[in-house]
Amino acid sequence: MIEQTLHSLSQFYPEIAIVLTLCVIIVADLFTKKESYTTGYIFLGGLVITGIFVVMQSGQNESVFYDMIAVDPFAIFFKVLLVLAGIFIVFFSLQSRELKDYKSRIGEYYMLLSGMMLGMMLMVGTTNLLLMYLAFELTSISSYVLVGFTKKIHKSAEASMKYIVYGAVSSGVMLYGISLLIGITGATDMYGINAALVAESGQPLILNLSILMILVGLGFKAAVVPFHFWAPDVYEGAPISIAAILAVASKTAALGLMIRFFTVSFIDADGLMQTGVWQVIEGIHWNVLLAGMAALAMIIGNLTALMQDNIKRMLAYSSIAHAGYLLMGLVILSEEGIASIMIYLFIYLFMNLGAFYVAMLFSNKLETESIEQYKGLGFRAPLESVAMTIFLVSLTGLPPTGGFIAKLYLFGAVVNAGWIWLVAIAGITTVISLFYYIRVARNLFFFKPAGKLMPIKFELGSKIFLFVLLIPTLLLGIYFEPVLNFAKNSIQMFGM
Amino acid sequence: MELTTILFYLFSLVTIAAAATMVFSKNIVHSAFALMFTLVGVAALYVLLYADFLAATQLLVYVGGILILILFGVMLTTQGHSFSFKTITVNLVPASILSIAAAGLLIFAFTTTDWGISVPVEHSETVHSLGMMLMGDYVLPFIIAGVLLLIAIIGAVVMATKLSTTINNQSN
Amino acid sequence: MELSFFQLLAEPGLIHFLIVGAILFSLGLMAVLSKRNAIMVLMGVELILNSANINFIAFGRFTELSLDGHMIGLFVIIIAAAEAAVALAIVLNIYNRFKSINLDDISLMKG
Amino acid sequence: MELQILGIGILTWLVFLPIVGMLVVLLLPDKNRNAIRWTAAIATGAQVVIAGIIFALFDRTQLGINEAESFQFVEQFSWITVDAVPWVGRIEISYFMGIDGLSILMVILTALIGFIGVISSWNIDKMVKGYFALYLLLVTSMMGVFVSLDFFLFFIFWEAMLLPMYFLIGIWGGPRREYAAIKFFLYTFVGGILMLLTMLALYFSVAYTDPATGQSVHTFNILHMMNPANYIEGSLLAGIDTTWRYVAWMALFINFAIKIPLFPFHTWLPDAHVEAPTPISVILAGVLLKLGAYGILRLNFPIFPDATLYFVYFMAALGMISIIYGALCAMAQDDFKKLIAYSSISHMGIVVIGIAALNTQGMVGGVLQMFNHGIITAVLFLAVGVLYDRTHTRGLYDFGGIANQMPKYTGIAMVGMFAALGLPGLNGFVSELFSFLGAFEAYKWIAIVSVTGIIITAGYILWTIQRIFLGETPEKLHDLKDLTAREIMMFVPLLILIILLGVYPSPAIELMNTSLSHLVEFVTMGGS
Amino acid sequence: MFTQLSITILLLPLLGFLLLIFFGKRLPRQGDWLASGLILISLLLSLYLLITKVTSHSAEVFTMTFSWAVVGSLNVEFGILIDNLAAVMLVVATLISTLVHFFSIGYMKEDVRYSRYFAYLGFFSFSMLGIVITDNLLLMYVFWELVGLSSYLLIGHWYEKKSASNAANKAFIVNRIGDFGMFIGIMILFATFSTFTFESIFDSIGSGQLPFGSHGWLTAAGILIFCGAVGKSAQFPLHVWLPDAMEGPTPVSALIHAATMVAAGVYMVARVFPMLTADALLVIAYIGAITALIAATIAITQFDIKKVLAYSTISQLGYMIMALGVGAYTAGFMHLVTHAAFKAGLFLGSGSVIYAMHKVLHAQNDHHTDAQDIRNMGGLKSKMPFTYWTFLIFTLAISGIPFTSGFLSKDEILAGSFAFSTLNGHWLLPVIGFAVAGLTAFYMFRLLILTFHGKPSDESRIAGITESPKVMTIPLMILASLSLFFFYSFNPFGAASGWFFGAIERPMSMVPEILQPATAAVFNEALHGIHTTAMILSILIAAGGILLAFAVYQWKKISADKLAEKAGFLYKGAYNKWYFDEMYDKVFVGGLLLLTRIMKWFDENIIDGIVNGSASVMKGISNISGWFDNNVVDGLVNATATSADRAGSMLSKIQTGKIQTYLVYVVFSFLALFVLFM
Repeated sequence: MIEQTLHSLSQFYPEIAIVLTLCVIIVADLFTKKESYTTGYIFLGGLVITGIFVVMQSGQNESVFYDMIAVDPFAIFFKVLLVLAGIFIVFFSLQSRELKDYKSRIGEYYMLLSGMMLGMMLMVGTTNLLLMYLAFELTSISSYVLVGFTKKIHKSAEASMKYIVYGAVSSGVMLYGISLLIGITGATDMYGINAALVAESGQPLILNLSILMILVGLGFKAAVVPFHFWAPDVYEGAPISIAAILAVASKTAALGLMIRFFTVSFIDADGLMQTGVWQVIEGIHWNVLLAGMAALAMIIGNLTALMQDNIKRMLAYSSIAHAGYLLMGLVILSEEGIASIMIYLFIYLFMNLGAFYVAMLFSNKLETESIEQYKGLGFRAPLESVAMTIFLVSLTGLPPTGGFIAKLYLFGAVVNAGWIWLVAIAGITTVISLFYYIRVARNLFFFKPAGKLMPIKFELGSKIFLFVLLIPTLLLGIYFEPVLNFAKNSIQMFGM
Repeated sequence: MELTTILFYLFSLVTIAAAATMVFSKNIVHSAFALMFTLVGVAALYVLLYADFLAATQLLVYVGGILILILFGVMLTTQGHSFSFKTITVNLVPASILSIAAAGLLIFAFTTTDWGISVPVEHSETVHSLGMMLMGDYVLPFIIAGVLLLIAIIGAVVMATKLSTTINNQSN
Repeated sequence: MELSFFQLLAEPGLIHFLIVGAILFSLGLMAVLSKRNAIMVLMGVELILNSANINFIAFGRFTELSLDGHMIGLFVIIIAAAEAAVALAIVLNIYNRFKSINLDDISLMKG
Repeated sequence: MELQILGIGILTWLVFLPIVGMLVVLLLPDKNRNAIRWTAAIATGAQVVIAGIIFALFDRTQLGINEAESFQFVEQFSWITVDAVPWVGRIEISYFMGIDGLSILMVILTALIGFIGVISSWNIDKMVKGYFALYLLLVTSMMGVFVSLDFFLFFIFWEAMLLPMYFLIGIWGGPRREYAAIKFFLYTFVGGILMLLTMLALYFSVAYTDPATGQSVHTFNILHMMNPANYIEGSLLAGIDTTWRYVAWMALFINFAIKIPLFPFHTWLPDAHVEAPTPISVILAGVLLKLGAYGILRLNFPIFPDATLYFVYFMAALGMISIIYGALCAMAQDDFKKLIAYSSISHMGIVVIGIAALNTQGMVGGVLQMFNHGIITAVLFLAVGVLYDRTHTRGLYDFGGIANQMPKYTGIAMVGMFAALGLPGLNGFVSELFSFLGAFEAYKWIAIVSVTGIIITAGYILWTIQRIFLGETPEKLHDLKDLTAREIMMFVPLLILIILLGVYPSPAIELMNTSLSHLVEFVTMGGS
Repeated sequence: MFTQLSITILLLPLLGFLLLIFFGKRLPRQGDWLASGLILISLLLSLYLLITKVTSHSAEVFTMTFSWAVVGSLNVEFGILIDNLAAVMLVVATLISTLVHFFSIGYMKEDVRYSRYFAYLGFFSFSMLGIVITDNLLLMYVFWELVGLSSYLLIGHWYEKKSASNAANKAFIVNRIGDFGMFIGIMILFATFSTFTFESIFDSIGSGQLPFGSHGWLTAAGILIFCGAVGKSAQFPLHVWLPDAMEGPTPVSALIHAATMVAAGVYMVARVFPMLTADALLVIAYIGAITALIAATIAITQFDIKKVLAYSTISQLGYMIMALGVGAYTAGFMHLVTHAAFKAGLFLGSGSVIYAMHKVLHAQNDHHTDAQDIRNMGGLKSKMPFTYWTFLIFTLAISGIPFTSGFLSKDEILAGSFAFSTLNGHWLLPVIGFAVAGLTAFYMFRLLILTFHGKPSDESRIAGITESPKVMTIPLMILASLSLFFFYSFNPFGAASGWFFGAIERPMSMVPEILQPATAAVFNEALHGIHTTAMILSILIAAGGILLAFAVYQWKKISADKLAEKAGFLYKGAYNKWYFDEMYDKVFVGGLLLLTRIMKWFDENIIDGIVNGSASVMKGISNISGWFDNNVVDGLVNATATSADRAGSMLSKIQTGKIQTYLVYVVFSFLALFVLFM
């Protein structure tokens, strides 16, 4: 028993590293109240170490802590994404203007961030419903606070309020759903559930009910229509760095959890592996359900984004739409789909963070997040504007940017699976998305700057970091073999 | 008609009635106290389900902790004028329709479902085995819960306490 | 099980507890959806959590999911506590900003 | 055949030289405008040289089209390879470029027009750096489309044209530039999505078995898509004359029809042309429109011969409508540039009925017409630009009697216009002749109706000449300067080509004769 | 040897054109000597060619071909074909061209674009010769268009005049319409025989191949190709451009619009004669006859000296076409040659008159009097003797008076038509023929009398008028001599015995028997019978016409106005050219412009409208629901945009910002989804 625990601990270094980072930050925070960077760098270091541990884990494929959590390629892929996102977010936070006013609290900021990271890393690994709920809550609670971290700002406070109410209710519903699922199957982990369902699945009604209730929670985290309503307001209110991490990291984690939960629990294990195409348990057509949600997400997300003037809000809707695109990969019930989701997420990380980053740079200098206010910036901040354009074009999915590759593989998988109507919707909505993305570029470039305005000076560091995000976005557009291989080798989940 | 049956109905009645009062009462303080009765009733139900430890925890944590917290919240967020204890309701109609629908749906589902009923071994008391499990199968959740509480405390502190340094207080 | 309605009433089984839970759940939902006061909404959430908990315990009692149910219930209570603490802190912050905890006064951001 | 410079294939040089130029431009300081211009000029000029080399070395007897080994200057190496994935077999995207009789003329055209565009951009002085960077990017992507034989590569280049064009029109364009830019972007982007979906469907339907490893490989290689044997049993596009094949053909066709632009899909063109700055109009009309017809020949025809045979009549009908319709619309215009824009619709219609004839004369005529029209409209748009620079108006009624003020200019513009009018002895006539001959053999009445177009064309061209060059000169035009040396320099090569190909077209025809005959045979055989 | 020679003849004028267009301004005397010299050389060469050809190799046909383009398996060849027809035509073209060159040196000096003018003349000669010597339809079409171009350029030589540039456009476009038919004809032949050269086409027809296997298509092909001639030779209904073409300089009118280019149509019909079926020929004959009549009637009523000549030209061309139609092949072609001489003479003569008038009017700087209106002339006989006497000869020739060349050819034509009617009772043709002969004599003498005889309407105006310079009068004399009979046949009353009829023979018809016209043998047979009657008749009618003219205009026995009164609407109609121009303007030009405007409207509203169609629909919806906001790409009126835009605004209204509303949505959509997917 104890050696089992010890062995498990040996497979658990990344999480441990995060927890230790948390503790170090707490301690350090006591001594370094005055200046605001130490804790940030500590957290950065912690993340790097965590990253190293994650990479060292690669190739592992087992389940630890009494089948509570799996350490498998799938989880590792997502952990890599999460750690990357975390590292970028630290850079964001170090440069963020909004956080400057909260120097004295910056320590707590990073503590909460590390808590969030831990929660997300557990989410992508967990195979146990209780742990799933726990990780979920850990992530949520820390992000509630982070959203409201700039508490003096009304919008921020409101955002955190909305977020927590919405989140509490969703997680409550999800918990209720979990209780039903556990009750009907009598198992608390996904393998058990799957086994029980494969054995006999006579209860579609109650199962669908519980699945839907759980989806309320998961959908809330991933901001999928129709559980997305919080996203725009929260993104708008939150500090940009937090909005970014919500849009990228917690969406990624939620999708990882969703994929694992559905594929492990509700896949009929018989029709597996030969073709890499699965089939659902008799009577529970959750993939149809997800297809509907995906379609809704694409349509509503893209259409509503047309109307937004606040860049964060626009990006919020775009991220809702992207969640829709991503879900398509899960709908088609094939490893190909999963792989394309992973490719998409990998590329999405860079391009979306990039967009947020440029938005942050502008808001740092101009104190505005309104797209209308961007007019003429192309002449005052050429590099940043060009970068912004590239990121947005990539989000639209035009070659030769990474976004195109992401969409290519996703659409390809869907076409191959024969869900033509879905991919048709995806195509049309992509065209629509063009408008709000290109509108930013248009405001940047098509207008002479009002009056005689000086060019804006940006720090060298920011420019370098911009390239760190820009180069992958472009490079992945023309050379993406590594990502393909990475994703291909990472689709393997423990117990499948 | 055995005692347990009677008790069950009694307690569930108390619970539900209290909950209903909590929901429909106009005065938030009343609601708070109604909530207390609900929680106690739930604890009693736990006892009926042979979950003594859970019942105890329920009383301690909820009644002793959360409820007090909530009352503090009530006090801190109202300037003592009694009228402001009043809580107005919004979108009543959709809310009631939806919740009734939910209830109906759930109850229908429960009654039509065939739960694999099996009466397992009766634990005289659960504390010991729970403790064992906590150190065994559930050690990871146990640790994580610890972290969670830590994070929660930090978060609460961040949110609740005033900022020490003076900052330009933009109110947009 | 072929039981008449009264017999069904007679011995409280799993379903009875589930139904109690369901009622609590919908009441909680009601509170969440209809009460303007943030704290009332939080109470509603607590109700929902409790209803879920009742389910867990009941399943623990009547199915082979014996003590695991209790275990989960335990953790749920802990989480509920944590959540409530943070939530109330946030409510306080809101109150300091808006001088009100009426949820639909708090809608600067929309559209 | 293989030809390398510094170990890098000549086509790679051809395609990516402008990119190199672009990087240099980006590194140059903003102030140093002439350096920027000269870099652009050198980059594109080098392209012309390389195109010349290719023209010289090109072997006129190779078939091309669907036979990999008979393509020339081929460069093929694996680009993305993900081996043995359980669910799709091997994934393969290759960097596959080559030239055959179908593409060589287009390559030459692109190089030439690109170079001349730079010359005519000389007097642009708003954000010179950005302008030339985008311009060079545009040239690269156009050239890339013409030489790439891998659908993925093709698509990348194809879509890469959108943004530069969008900004070139949107930033340097006329008053309603935003509208024009977004309209262009929208139309082409919709087409792009259609093509993307078709490409994916093809990709998953086609798999060839690698002789080396014997495993089945999914590939974007266009040539493999032309071989019916490569289609996986029961895949979406397998078989002959299936509904899905028709749908796929249609999707591709619409995409290309938007670019050509063919009758109902043409409304972006007049706006784009009118608003775009002169060099960009030249590029648009000179090269971009050709991409549409080229795409049809390179993809629709050989990949879906069955669907082609099924739709070809419809295609010819659209071509006919475009001819008449464009000509009539052109006649009604008061704006010089808009008039030429509509005339291009009419002339591209001739291309379409030519290639829709599915016989060698028509095919040769069509492709030749692509080339000739590219050159002729280039001359015309440059002519408009010259006038616009001097008078800042394009209204046909604002001019008159320019022949006295600017004799050189008049002479040059007249040659261009008579070529557009299809006057024998100038290149326009030759290609129209063969297109119509071919079309007439295939469908009498469509051809006969289309030929009436040449009367209307004569009408509006002569009317334009009269309104601009003849008659009394209005007061405000009395001090017009005649062409400068730079301007003459950009006209001369085009004029030489116009007359040369008009008198003796064989040099151009023999380039493509073999390939196109083979294409015709291939398609009419139903792709076997 | 003949072919090389002909190529040299062809290229010399082109050389002149190139030299003048590029260096014209820099050359001494702006290079007129160069142009004239070159054309003179080619005249001499072609004379040499004609003589040797006719004397020594009369029967032979010389060809030379080279490959122009290889398309697919088919090899498009261009080539040269020299037979007597071509040889004669070469001389005609070069001769007239040379004379006009020299005449122009005098007529055009002080012109602003002097060198340009000569360049264009050279270009015209080049393209005209091209038509003559080519051996295939395609190349003929090419040069066909090129002469069209040069005529366009020359008509528009004084392009500052709106009327000039209009006339130029009219000429080109009307010709284009004819060429359209010709082009389709070529396409039909090519689609069947996949060749353009004449003899291979004739051979394959002779071997029984038919276009699309039907006689109908063969006839159609013939008629369609003839359409080219209709345009070029200004036949009804496309004759309207020629009178306007008189806006060009007078020598140009003489060269292009009287002697050579307009005759090209006739030449072309002669070339393709073997493939014309009887029906096609009949159509041709009638077109010719109608043209001749209409033009003659109009000519009577005109007062502009050049207009009169223009219409007479049309009418004479009608004669030639009719002649070919009825099968009087040689007669028709001979009339082409003779007409070239005397009509060029007439034009140059009128040119010298106009030149003189201009000079004198200019001297009195009188700018409103029309120098071309014969009512302003009169009594010039004494002032310009050379011009008068030559003019008289030409007039006699065109009226068909014995001892002139005109008599020979015209008499043959009339006889031919007569014979034709006897063969297959189309009596209308000879009737028209003879009538037109009378009319011609009448209006030509009217012109002569009004211009040179009698009293001028204003004595003082023409007081100072003088004879034109030598460089202008000498060409007149040359032409005058060429208008006499002995150049063509030593027997003034029978052309048939002359060398011309010996050299030019009607070719065998290649079409299937049933479609063939009466063979040459049969035709000549019939001809013999009625030849003398026809001759006498024609002489009488011509004389009658002349007498009438004298009666009306010289001795004023009959008042012209009275006649006009009598004729009534006939006069009015003829005076207004039978309203052809008005009708075309109304119907075709107007219709086309209307159509274009409709199209433009259609394009800007409907096509875009369809794209924006759904926009309006969405607009309706959104107006009902009352929200609509436009902050997508500004001013982008576009379906996807507007509709998406509005949908977006509706959706964003859902986002009320009230958290509990969101929760309601959540629970609702939860239940909804459950119901949907359960």
